Amino acid sequence: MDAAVWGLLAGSAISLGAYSVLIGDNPISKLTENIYMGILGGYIFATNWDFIQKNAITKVAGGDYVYILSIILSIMLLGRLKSEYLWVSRYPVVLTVGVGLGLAMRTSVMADFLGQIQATLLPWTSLNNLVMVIGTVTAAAYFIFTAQSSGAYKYVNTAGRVFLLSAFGVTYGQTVSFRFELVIGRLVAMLDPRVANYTYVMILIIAVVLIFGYTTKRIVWYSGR
Amino acid sequence: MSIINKLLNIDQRIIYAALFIALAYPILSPVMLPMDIQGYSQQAFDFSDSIPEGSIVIFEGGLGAATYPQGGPGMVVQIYHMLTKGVKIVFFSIGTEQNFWTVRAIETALGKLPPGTPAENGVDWVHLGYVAGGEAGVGSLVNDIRATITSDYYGTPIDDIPLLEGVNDASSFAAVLWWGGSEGSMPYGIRQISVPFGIPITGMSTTNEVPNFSPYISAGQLQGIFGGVRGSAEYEYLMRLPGPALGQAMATNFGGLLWMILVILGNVFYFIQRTRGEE
Amino acid sequence: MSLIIAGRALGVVALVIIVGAILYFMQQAYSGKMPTLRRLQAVDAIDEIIGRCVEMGRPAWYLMDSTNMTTPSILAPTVAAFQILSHTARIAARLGSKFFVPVTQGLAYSIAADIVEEAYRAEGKIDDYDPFGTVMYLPDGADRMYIINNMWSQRVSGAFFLGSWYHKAVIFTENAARVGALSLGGTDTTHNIPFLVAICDYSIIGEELYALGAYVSGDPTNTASLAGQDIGKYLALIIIVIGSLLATAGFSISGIFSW
Amino acid sequence: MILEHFFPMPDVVTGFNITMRSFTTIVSAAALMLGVIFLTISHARTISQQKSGWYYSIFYMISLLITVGLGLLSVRNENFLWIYDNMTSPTGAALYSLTAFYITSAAYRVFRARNWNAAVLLITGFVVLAMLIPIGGILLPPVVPLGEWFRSYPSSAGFRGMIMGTSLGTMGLGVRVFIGRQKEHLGVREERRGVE
Repeated sequence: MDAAVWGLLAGSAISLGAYSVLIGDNPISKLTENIYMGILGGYIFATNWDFIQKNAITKVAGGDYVYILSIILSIMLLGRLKSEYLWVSRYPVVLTVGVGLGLAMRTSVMADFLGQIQATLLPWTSLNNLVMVIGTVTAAAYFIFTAQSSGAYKYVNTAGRVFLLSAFGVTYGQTVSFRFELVIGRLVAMLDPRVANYTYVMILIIAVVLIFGYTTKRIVWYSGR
Repeated sequence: MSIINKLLNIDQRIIYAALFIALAYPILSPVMLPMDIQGYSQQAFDFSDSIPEGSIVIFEGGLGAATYPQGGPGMVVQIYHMLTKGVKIVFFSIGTEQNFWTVRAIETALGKLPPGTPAENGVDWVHLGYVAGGEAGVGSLVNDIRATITSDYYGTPIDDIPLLEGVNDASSFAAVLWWGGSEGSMPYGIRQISVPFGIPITGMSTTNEVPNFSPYISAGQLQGIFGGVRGSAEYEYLMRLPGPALGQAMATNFGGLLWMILVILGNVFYFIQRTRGEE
Repeated sequence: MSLIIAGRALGVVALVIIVGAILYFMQQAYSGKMPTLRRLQAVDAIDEIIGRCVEMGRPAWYLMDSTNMTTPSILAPTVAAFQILSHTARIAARLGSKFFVPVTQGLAYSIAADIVEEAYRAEGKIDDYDPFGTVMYLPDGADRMYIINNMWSQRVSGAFFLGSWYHKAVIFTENAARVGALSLGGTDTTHNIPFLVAICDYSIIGEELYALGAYVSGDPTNTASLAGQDIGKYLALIIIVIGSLLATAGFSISGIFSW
Repeated sequence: MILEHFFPMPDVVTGFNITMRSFTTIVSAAALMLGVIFLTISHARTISQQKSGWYYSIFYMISLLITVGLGLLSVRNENFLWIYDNMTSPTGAALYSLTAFYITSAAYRVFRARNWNAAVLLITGFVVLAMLIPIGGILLPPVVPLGEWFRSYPSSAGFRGMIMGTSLGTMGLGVRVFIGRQKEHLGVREERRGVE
């Protein structure tokens, strides 16, 4: 068997472990979860270390001393470990949040705020345009919190809520489909003709282990709720 | 306890098992049904088809392990579509994991090309690899490619790549193709490339992201979109290039149907309960 | 070289107006003139939920899901959730309901613990506050089973789902609804709003979360900021209504966007 | 940085901004590493105090050490990539997809038209899902145009209102952070005095 098949097998085994949580909390799912957290933690640690090494440490070594500052800021994050040094960790947080917001603010105002206003300047000549204009106006007005819920605003508020809810309804339907597609994507890999038989064997093994555990009361069986 | 109550309180594991079977069965024995092409997919296809031969497009590959099964087949078709039309492609990815899957999509597409199609690395396409920094990274890349990265994914220095001769910012591109997966990054392409440089953009997102982008489509800021596995399947169909997406789209049938039946049943039982005054 | 990059003039104007309005309202608020916010239905829902818990003698839970405060998109809803937590904890302390707040992130945990302890102290019920049981740290990932199991064993009768909610939304709310808990849900993550609206008895959507936070806390900064943002909304509405009316009459004002 | 977007700026300012941006990416990377350290400390405590289920934490430690070890050798190490492609990402996908099961079970047991809000949501959601699955268009042909119309007009309008609101919210948060009035994320809670 080549590496690709071994890979499919490993993926299949660990996915089955993850899916076994659906039966109830059990040792197999706990084991999977902890292994997963371990390798994910390791992956995050190693890739970010690589990133820092490439983008900060080599630059410093190459004479770009400004980047020492960024390393110091990163080390300051460790201040969170002890509560009396908590204040030290605040400055790097301010920097990250500040720069992120700065970037978001400047593009947001053009593309999201003005761009969307511009697109709503539609003539009231068709039902669709009318729905678009009324929907946008009432949905935006729904979030005006200084207006009191009385008089004409009450109707605007209700209309806005209907439009927002229909928007979320659409998301809802789309999300359901998306989640199914995720399972299908995983199942396609697990039931790949090259490994399908092994997957069945693994399902059998997990079933045997769990049934043994449940019948001997070594694993707590959660009654159906 | 009445029958309705008992039915409503069946063990959830029965529902889980039913869903598992509903999703796995069609993968093992596919059932093919005709399907309509969604308006957004048709729009995205027509736009892609209208990109003139010989022009260069910039292509963001943002699919990860979870989303590649849905979007990957469509991405392969898009690459195939562009290369067979003689459009040159500049790839990049805004994530390390996504970068890996982009390479896989490129290789799969190259394998599908009819013999004789020009598809030389560096001449007909180039993969710039991972570009860090999220939205800021995208902005920096399209404003000055050479200041942002020094070599492509395969380690070739940018100045040795024939395709990128004279290309240093987004004004050289005819279109943006943004295969953004589930990360909701398509607005990066709109805000950083499409709007400032006036280049049309289309692409793909996972199904659940489509409604978030619909305002951009109706505003004309986005030229249609392929949504999830259904979008991939439709692209395969429109290009007459059969692939794995069609079977997967068909597999959503039974799961979706099960879900709809359960919603109807649940609500019917609920109303019966309510009219009887039970809780 | 022009003074302003082409096509972005209107952006500057809009940004200046909005930021100016926010700053103006803040100035007003600090000198004692708070803008009045609309009273949301959810304010009464909090009282009702806690009241019901006291009646039934069962606990009320307050869950916030993701509280990773270094991410700007999570920070804002988390702050709002903290403000509402402070209000809710005081009501719980006053009425004498059992209250439980699991938190999955270290920094947020310490803040939440402070808030709840302070609320109990302010109500003179500090003896009811259990340093180990009222606010509890649960490592992310391990929390799911713990929460589901305990919801059933403690027969929770009131639950709050406020903050930045992700995929756990559907899992926790389903269990809460089936245990029979009266629930209030609210988040600004668009994919999960549908689940909270469909399952919870009371729901607030999107920015209403921030408004509820500002309303119950009476915090001048956030209230003023909301009032300033409202000016931006009025601005947008006026442009849209006038612009689309003019478009109906055959004039287009889209040109101003390319200044 | 905001000014730079709207007004042409001298190179010094632009260069400073680029440096700040790269600082941000570095600090964010460090913050992620710190998160892993915290998690590891909490697992180490679980093991040393032999709390219930402590042996699971040993598996956490083992898998962490293997991955970190391989990763520190090189993140382009073949074994490291193998672990990633074949174990991390499939499990991530599997855990993420678990929600499909919860959604289905919730569909039956709690997604009720208990009030008009939920009813609007259920109906639009139902139509859109029916539109998305190929069989929906065969069983109920009208759902396809209806679903597309929902998605293109009322929903698009609702989201447009929401997008504008969110962008205003971003500006509001930005102003609060820049003038130093939003300190909750720093663990400072001095403004909560306003609570009555």
